[in-house]
Amino acid sequence: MINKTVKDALEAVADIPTGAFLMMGGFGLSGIPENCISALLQRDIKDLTIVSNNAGVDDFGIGLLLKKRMVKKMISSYVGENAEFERQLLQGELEVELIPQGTLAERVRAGGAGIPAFFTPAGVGTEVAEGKEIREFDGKHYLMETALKADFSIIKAWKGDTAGNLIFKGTARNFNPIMAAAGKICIAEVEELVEVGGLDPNQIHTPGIYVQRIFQGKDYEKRIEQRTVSN
Amino acid sequence: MINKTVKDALEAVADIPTGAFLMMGGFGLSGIPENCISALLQRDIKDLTIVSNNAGVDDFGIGLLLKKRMVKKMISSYVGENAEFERQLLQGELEVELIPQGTLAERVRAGGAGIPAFFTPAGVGTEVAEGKEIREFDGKHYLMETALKADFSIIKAWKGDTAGNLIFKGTARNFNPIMAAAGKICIAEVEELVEVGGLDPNQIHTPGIYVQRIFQGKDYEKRIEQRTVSN
Amino acid sequence: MLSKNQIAQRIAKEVKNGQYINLGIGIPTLVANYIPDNLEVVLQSENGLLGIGPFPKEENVDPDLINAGKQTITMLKGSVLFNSAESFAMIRGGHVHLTILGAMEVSENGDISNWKIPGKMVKGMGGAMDLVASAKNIIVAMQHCSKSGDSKLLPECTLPITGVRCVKKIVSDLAVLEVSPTGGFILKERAPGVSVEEIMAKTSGKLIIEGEVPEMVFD
Amino acid sequence: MLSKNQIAQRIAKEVKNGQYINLGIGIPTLVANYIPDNLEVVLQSENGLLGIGPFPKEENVDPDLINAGKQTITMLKGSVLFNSAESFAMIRGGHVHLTILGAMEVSENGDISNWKIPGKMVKGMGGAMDLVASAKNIIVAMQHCSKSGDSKLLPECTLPITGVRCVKKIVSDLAVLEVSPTGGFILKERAPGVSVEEIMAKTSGKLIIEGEVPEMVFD
Repeated sequence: MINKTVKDALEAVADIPTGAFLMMGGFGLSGIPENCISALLQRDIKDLTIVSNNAGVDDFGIGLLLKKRMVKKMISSYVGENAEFERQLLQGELEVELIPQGTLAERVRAGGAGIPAFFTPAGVGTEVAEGKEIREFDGKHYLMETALKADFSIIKAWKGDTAGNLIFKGTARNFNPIMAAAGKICIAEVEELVEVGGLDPNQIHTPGIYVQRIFQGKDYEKRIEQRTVSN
Repeated sequence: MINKTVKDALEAVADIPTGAFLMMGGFGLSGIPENCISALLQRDIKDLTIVSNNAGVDDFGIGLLLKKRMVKKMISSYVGENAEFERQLLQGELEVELIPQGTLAERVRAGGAGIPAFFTPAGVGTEVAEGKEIREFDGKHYLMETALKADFSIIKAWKGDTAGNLIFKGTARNFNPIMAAAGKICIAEVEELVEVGGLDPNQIHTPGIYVQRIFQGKDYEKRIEQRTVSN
Repeated sequence: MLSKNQIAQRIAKEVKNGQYINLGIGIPTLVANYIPDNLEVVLQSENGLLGIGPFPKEENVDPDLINAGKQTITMLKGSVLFNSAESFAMIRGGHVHLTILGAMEVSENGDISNWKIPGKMVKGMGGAMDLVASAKNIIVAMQHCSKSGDSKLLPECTLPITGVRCVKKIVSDLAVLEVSPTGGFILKERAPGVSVEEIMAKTSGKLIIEGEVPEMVFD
Repeated sequence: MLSKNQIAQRIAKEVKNGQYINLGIGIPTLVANYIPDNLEVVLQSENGLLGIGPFPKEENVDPDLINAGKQTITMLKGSVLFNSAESFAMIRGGHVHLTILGAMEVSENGDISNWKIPGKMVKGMGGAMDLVASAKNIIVAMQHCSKSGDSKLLPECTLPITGVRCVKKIVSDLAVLEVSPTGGFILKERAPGVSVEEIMAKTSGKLIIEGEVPEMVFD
């Protein structure tokens, strides 16, 4: 099997240039590539465009990249509660493109799957439809949406093997598998890196063909946004 | 959890009418719904349209339905070696629509996913493109293909639970998961039916939401088309 | 006037056995508490889970298991996990039977606005546009009027729209209303002690009253 | 003239370390036997497997584990299974680097015909149209001429086409040829003992000869 391992996060993100178009996995703060975000903070790059369902919080996740003014544009479905984000947006220092979550997921999936465009009902009759082709199928209206691809997709999995095969855990799966396939170079950080043969071929969520670099991350904080418990 | 179990194959296919539009999982003879095919043979119905990657062999799989003259039309990517199939086709007793395998898979996936149409490069410049819209994206030409949905999708899995969650085995997975989602009613036969809680939520290939009926099949023959061994 | 919990309780009566349901943030989330035990339904979380369980005990909190509102949750027997594309395939493909969500405005032809207020920071539509464009049945849970007293049931939405002609039913603190296929809010039930006149006064869209309007019954 | 195995052996020299490869039925399948041990490559089977292993021993035959030619196979350490939509997502998305397949005809602009002969029973294109429309690099393995002696390297395909302008290289029993981006077959190598004149005579499409044409070297 092809070996995709790199030493660590710093090596994995070493060639990401200023102005790169990135995808980052995660939903809220769950399943985000914590190690790669830390490594990016050590790079002297800026003007990044980041496709990510959310934009982190002020002091964690993508929020850290925003705070360091490394981000030119966010492409997200919900940017949540983030004071610095709001400040930059209102000052015109940051661009934001908001996309319905299902359309975002499908555009990313299409990017990885070689489908340049598809039709979806989400957003018909709304401002999301502005400038887009509308077409009727079986009496219902749909928008044409195009594929999203990235220079680098940066994702986080639970377990991975050296061939890049990945297994996710719980709802930390979210956008990670589809982003893996949509990046020209996919960087995967995993909690546990095993030798090939250490994962059941029938239980792998992301085939290694989509992953170009993999390493075992460390010191995962896994911050919780809404700690809700029952009595 | 919602209980989807039915007694057996006969009950599962009892309401499939003459003229129904069906999908059937499997690649070659691997992962085909053997029990449901046997049950259909006991039904007095005909004029079925069947979407299936292949059409079985003379005396097994969909070939049995063909032999009993229950099939009006096959929608497949490769119809293989089947003398009765060839005879019916040449006699004009059977219609065949041939679709590139990846386009077939994606049309079925789109049917389940609420995507009415998408663009693919497969078939551009060939007779598959006849009558279809061609559009250029990034300098490359693509065909518009539409979604496929079925009245009933009939699939075979390895393990399932009473809520309809399914796990497949080996390359017997093939078209089964995507057809599950593309049938208005999905009938799943499984080698082993377990109670809810008996499958790891993180290892399920087909979520039960797509499955309306499930039962434990029996007497699987699992015929091999090309038994190739190494010395 | 109904409390938020009573709105949720009333909506729970709309739930049918065997349904897959997506609950939005806020009042819709409360609906889960009122679904009768004899109904088997499955709650979908668009971040990738079918079969949302109750909130975890403190010792079972798992940061890798959250709902679409980013709250920590648990799974049930028979739950299943999947990625975001699969999740919206389920929603868009019509496999989720019922979506219950909040709204800022609903128009008399079933348009809904719930994602953007001009002049305020826009946080995004999340999965709302996909849900309202796709679900077979969409029920809105909301207050009948805004905090400033303006009706939220309008001839036309004034705020940017989330989806067109999609809302089937509204349960507000004052009433249960169906959206007529030909336009207008059909008044089906009154909250206990609320008069038809009050509902008429607080509904600026076309209100359709067909005969006697019963009071809601709570078990 | 090369044997089928020699054609496969020559094609194996085109394989690069780290590639994901789809091998068609026939001669392409034989290529797997000649890939040098020092190269790490992964073979994709479009029915849902990355990492095709050797044929099984009799006692390990598993009907649930076949390749796209319906032959029983095995998996390797690091293999992974997936469904048909995912498989063609890989192919269509350009993740499979190299496709090697047979052909009935190839035209001088890289069109390929390999699925249908008018008047004969059509079995279907299987995954061939997806593969040729998508792979970054497509190498054709075939006999230079048909059984009746007609050249299979033509100005234009006469049979129904499988894909347009997609073939990058041809390894036949007589020669290695590249398809020029501007049209024409560039003769790169001759089979041992085969003259340029013979190849010229048996190539009906435009043949481009740039300087001395070396004989193939086999290790």
